[in-house]
Amino acid sequence: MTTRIGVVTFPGSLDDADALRAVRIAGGEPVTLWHRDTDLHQVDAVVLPGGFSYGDYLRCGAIARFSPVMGTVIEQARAGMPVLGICNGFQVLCESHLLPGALTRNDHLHFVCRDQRLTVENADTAWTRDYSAGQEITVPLKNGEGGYVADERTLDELEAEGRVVVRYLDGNPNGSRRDIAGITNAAGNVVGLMPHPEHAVETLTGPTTEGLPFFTSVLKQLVNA
Amino acid sequence: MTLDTVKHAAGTPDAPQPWAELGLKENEYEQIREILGRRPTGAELAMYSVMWSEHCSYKSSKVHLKQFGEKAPASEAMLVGIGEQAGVVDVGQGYAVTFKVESHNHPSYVEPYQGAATGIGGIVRDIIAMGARPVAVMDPLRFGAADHPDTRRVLPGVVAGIGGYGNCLGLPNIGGEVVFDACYQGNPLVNALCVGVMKHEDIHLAKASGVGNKVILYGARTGGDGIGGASILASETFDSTKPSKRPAVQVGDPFQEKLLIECTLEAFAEELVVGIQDLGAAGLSCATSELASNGTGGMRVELDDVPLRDTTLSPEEILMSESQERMCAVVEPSKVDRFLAICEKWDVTATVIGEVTDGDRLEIFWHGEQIVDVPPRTVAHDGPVYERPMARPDWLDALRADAAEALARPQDGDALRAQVLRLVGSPNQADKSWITAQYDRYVLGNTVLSQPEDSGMIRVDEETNLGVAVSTDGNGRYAKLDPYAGAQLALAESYRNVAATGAKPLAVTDCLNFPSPEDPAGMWQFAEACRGLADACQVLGTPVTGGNVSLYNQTGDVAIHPTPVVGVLGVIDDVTRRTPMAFAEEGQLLYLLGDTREELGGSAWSQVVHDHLGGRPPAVDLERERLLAEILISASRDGMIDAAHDLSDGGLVQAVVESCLRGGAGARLVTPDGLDPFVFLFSESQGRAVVSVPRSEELRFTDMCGARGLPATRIGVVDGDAVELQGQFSLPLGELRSVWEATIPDLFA
Amino acid sequence: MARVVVDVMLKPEILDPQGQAVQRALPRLGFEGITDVRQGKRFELDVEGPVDDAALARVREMAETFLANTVIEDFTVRVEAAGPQEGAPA
Amino acid sequence: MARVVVDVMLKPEILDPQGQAVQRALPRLGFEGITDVRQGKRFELDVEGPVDDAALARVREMAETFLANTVIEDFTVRVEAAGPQEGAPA
Ligand SMILES: Nc1ncnc2c1ncn2[C@@H]1O[C@H](COP(=O)(O)OP(=O)(O)O)[C@@H](O)[C@H]1O
Ligand SMILES: [Mg+2]
Repeated sequence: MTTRIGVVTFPGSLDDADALRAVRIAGGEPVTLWHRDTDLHQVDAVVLPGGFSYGDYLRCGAIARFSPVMGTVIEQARAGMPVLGICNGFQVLCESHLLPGALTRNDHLHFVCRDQRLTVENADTAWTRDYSAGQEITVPLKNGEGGYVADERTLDELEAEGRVVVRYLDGNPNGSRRDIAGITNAAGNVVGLMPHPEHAVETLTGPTTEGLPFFTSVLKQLVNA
Repeated sequence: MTLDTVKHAAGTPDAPQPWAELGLKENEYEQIREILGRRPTGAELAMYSVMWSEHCSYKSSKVHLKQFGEKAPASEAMLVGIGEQAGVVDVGQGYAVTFKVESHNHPSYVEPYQGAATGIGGIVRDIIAMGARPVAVMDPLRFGAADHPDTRRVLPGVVAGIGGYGNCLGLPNIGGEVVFDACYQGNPLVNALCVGVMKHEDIHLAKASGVGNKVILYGARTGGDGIGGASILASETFDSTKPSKRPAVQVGDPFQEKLLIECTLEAFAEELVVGIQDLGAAGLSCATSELASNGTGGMRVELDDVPLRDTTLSPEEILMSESQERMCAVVEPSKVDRFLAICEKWDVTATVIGEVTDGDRLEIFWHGEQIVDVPPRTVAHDGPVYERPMARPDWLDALRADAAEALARPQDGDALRAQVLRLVGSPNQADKSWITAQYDRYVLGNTVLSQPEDSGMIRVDEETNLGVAVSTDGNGRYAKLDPYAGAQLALAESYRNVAATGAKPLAVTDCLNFPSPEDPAGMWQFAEACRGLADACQVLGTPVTGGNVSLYNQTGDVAIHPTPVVGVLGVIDDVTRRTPMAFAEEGQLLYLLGDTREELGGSAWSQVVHDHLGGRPPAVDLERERLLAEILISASRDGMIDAAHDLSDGGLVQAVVESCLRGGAGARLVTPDGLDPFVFLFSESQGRAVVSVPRSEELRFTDMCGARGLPATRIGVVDGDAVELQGQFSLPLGELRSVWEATIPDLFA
Repeated sequence: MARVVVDVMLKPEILDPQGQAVQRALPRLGFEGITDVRQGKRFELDVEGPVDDAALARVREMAETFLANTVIEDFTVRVEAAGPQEGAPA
Repeated sequence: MARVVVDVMLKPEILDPQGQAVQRALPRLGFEGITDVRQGKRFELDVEGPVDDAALARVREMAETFLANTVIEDFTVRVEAAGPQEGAPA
């Protein structure tokens, strides 16, 4: 039985097709989910893709957080279903309070698109088991509001509990506190990151294929579960 | 104020009308009265004035543009010819591609962010209206002097606007140009190109046929944006002494446009659409008259049904409004409900505003009264056409006599080295990644090549790896010296860039940015460029599928360089065979393809080192370009070369430096016999490229070049971490990189 | 019809790169003596019916749950005379 | 030290996609009765020295030439009691 991974399309989602492709290349069964739909169609995990949901007007991810589908996603995530938020998806997860903190305007005020080196610090989440802790990878980064912020206590807590999943290497691209590129919840099923692993799954179109393990990790986790 | 109805107009033939303020000439106003057999109503006058503006009617350029059709080479690739919103090209496997470049020059000077953003928005809607899914954008840009304070205002705003709109729309930016020259100071050129892909059976055309079919306006509500913008902004010289002419600026909503793309494509997929038209310049005036003019019947529109953002708008203003992110579709009555449901799914406002009638008139009603009753062709297609006087500029001979070949040259290796560094660090030749890093090049996951590669390349089919490549080029300095040759050189460079990546050039789009057509010298430049481009397209077998003309690019009497920008589209059967530009493999052999002559007129070297523009541009040899392209394509297909980079402004040394920095490997070069090192490095002779050949392929490659008669000269080897010219100088990559990368951020960050 | 204004500002401890960029630019433009700049958002809401305590409470809830992200932002709510925004000084 | 506030709003005739997006979202969140939303910017400037007419004139010039883009935006300038921004109601 193949594992069904849902990818939500909000109005303004842009990297949904890429996330579906990454799921397929990883060997999963990609399932399209629609923002107005509260039913998750028996998926085993959900990806919230990159883009500008609802134009990212007001704040990135703020309007998407209140869409019907997110009601169910939040409920299921709390019950342990793996959820990955990429870029805009990460912003939605923060706005939903499934992950702490928030993402703010890049400190240099420009949109930045570049190939970003990262260290995978936590290789023990639903989405990172196929990496080894400390592994260095390069995947695309592209955003205008990717600066991760949280209060000091939250940051300390994230560090102490090993919940920083990926960290920027070779220079902080956006002013993120403590070079944080992605984090997880305490249970390790919900992960959000600004860089785009779904754009690094084919040598032809990506800088590397080092984003693929995000998608293979969750498939293994679900098969073993 | 009483409503100026058709009846009222007929009864008040002598009422004064502001035709001059609306940009019409007296003879044009008389022509309108003749067509209608009475004076036009206010709404009719608004429609004619905006549709007969230079921007919409091409009244000065039409007679010259005709050549693109008349001289079009026979090409099996053309599915829809020039004349539709954008031409359609067959790229094989049942796929068709449409692409077009358009200008948004004046609005981008007034309000750089929104001007550039809505430029992207407009060209993308053109592509959707053909039934294609937009897959990539490009942005050829030209600004005033890099160190001028106003460039600091305009460039960051334009770049942010293009990024802000394109990124939010989810279209990868795969290339463009950034050129600085004082001639663009008060008149930057912001051109935008979009590429779309569809299946052959999905081609849609703008026409309203079928009596009783409904006209549906969908997308954003109509507001007071850019009223008169099309006619006043684009047709009259931009004159800073008349601030009152500054029109309201349109604000773009890329999110709304993303929804328009999705709902339009869904409606196409369900075959709900008979005809479709985007709303661009001249808004509803343009959409209704063009749809009706292209169709078989007439059209009746109830203006009261147009959803408004600003309820105080007059009917004339509603007709002229250039509110962005709107489209107009013609739909059979039985399919209207389904069409509206799709719009509802995507949160897009959609309203039936009229229907196709069995008459031959476009009739528009407001509050139950008829305010427009016109033959639609007279508005949309049969506008005035001018054969404007032309005169070869009197300064041209003196300019051409001032040859760049006579300029002082570097006398030794140290001087060469210093000038290479100056060239590489000059704003036009420096690294543009501070700009291109603000653009998403990854979205959609099909970008095979993007900046700084010679052309952008997009995978069209994931199963077969079919792809397309596009490049845009133009050199205003060459065109100033010789507009006929300049247009051909723009085409040649773009064609060469496409071939350098391994794709076969198929078709051309162009954006002709020129000064005032009312100046005989400007008109002559325009005519020469059109003739040059049409002639060259004939030789290269690449038809012009569409494009855009932007005239009146001048500030007062100061005209821009004539700047034809040419986009070439190519096809590649297997994108995994693409040729990148990076020299990366130590030990590979560097070959220079083509002939190098002493050609420095209009060159980057003459600009950077001597601030000079004079003489003649490099010679055009289109047969050579064609041969070079064939070699580059064969070599890519058969795996004979690992890298290729075309030679253009800056000559050989610029190309080698770029390829070395891209791959992180150095090059040891030897000046070929019979060439002077300076000419070897800086000449801008055309029809050339530099390639990196694995040693195992050398024989096969040189045999092929020999057999086909293309000069191929071994000029060195990929090696070390410096660019070295034997016996002259060595430049460490680190030093080159820091000079090359610093310039643009130092100016604009 | 009444207008309620919601002002949203980043909390003082959160870095405000936009405000900083403005502040850095001012001396270059010849404006001295501005010791700090913060940039926030202003929402003008046109409210149907009377702006009584109940209505204001609703707007406050709207601000708290939606218009502001209270993880990083503070907000204030106040009533303003409706009507068009005062024009820019010529 | 005094605080001067500059409010910048899009001119009424200019499309405000941000405000529209907020307004469209409100009913979905259960907030009814908001007939229009416009979103603008708020700048808080801390000014050295007295905020007299001369100082205000300078801020107005700053707003006109820099903080607002008067092609599409209007602005207002006013003095506000300095001190930290009033906290959000808990
Ligand atoms: N405004 C821009 N937007 C996107 N890409 C750009 C832009 N300007 C330059 N580029 C890219 O940078 C590279 C170098 O540009 P250029 O020197 O003009 O190339 P060429 O000389 O080969 O035409 C090309 O890949 C080009 O597409
Ligand atoms: Mg090139």
